[in-house]
Amino acid sequence: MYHNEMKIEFPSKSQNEAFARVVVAAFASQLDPTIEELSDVKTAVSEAVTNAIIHGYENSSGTVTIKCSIDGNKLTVEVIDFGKGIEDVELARQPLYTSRPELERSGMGFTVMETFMDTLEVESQIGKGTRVIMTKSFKSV
Amino acid sequence: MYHNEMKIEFPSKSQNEAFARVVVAAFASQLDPTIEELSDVKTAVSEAVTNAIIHGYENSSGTVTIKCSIDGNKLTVEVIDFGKGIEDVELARQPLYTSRPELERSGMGFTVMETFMDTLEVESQIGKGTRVIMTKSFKSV
Amino acid sequence: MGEIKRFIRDDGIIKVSRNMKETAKKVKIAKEKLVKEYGREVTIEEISKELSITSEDIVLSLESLNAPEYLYDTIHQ
Ligand SMILES: Nc1ncnc2c1ncn2[C@@H]1O[C@H](COP(=O)(O)OP(=O)(O)O)[C@@H](O)[C@H]1O
Ligand SMILES: Nc1ncnc2c1ncn2[C@@H]1O[C@H](COP(=O)(O)OP(=O)(O)O)[C@@H](O)[C@H]1O
Ligand SMILES: [Mg+2]
Ligand SMILES: [Mg+2]
Repeated sequence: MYHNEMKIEFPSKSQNEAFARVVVAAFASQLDPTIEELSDVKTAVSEAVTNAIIHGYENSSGTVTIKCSIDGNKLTVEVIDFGKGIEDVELARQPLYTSRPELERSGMGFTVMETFMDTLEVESQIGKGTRVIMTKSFKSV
Repeated sequence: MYHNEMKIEFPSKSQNEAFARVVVAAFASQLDPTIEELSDVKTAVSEAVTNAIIHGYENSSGTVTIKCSIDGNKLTVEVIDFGKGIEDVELARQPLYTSRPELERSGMGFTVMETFMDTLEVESQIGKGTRVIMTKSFKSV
Repeated sequence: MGEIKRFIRDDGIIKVSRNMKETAKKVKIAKEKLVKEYGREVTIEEISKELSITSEDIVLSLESLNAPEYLYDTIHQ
């Protein structure tokens, strides 16, 4: 079975969100996706990276790590921060829940990740950080 | 002065050469380069990554690391392997020198890197690996 | 106009950001054409063959439509 992987690290600056999205999309392009499939992955990555930057590090400086792997036709993307962590992951994953309504976020980030990817896992520890693990299988057309 | 950086790691597979090139291009695009400037950087990165894969690891498996940083309008790219190393760096950098003429390589990799980038440094230790450090300043037009 | 364009090209000062957007437009057009032809969704690889542009460059060009304000010109703003 075909396997490949990569890991990338960058500082938690908002302009690196677009960069992260392209890197994951370029890596995923090995799976010969459609533009729509690729756009789904990019949307999910954007949400996870934005969360790491604005919630995990609260816009202070920190490092965001993304690990990607391909096994057969399945892509796994992990977005990791070493920021403040999430107290109640179940609550955070509820549609429309946001801890920072003042930022005019929609509270739909996790819901978007769930919708655009096949699976979503969230591991978090207060003061240690958060790891979001998403997978998506690509159907060859 | 504007600063940004990133680090990426991937296995020494030949199909990751194109991936590495686009990652560095996506990062460098923050500097709003011209087509020519970006194409120069991509060519230099290709040569360095190919060297890490075919000479450093001799096509066995290992990890290639690329570190990039931007300071003002200057891009620094480091391509690092933990492979066999280079015995005589000065000799290796000579135009047309290749240790593996049987591969029909041109022996022009380092010359290309020197030509397309502003500066090139090569640090290497036998059995430890090789680090190629290239810089290029982008002129705003 | 044509002459000015040629002059700019010869000078090699065409910005990637502008070129990427043109590529992205070509990608969209090629995609529509192939979808009609095949009667199904098409993959990046198929578009890549049609246009003779690498998949990686297609990925980069598509990003230029999404968020030019992030990927390009960050330091010139
Ligand atoms: N990486 C993270 N670090 C800390 N908290 C997070 C992280 N990601 C999400 N959260 C928490 O989960 C909540 C819901 O996230 P999300 O669904 O993306 O909505 P929004 O970002 O709009 O608030 C956030 O408001 C925040 O409290
Ligand atoms: N990362 C590396 N690890 C070990 N040896 C290297 C590495 N990069 C270059 N070399 C040595 O330097 C020589 C010259 O490299 P280069 O100019 O790219 O020519 P070519 O790759 O065509 O041989 C190579 O033949 C090889 O012996
Ligand atoms: Mg969010
Ligand atoms: Mg070479």
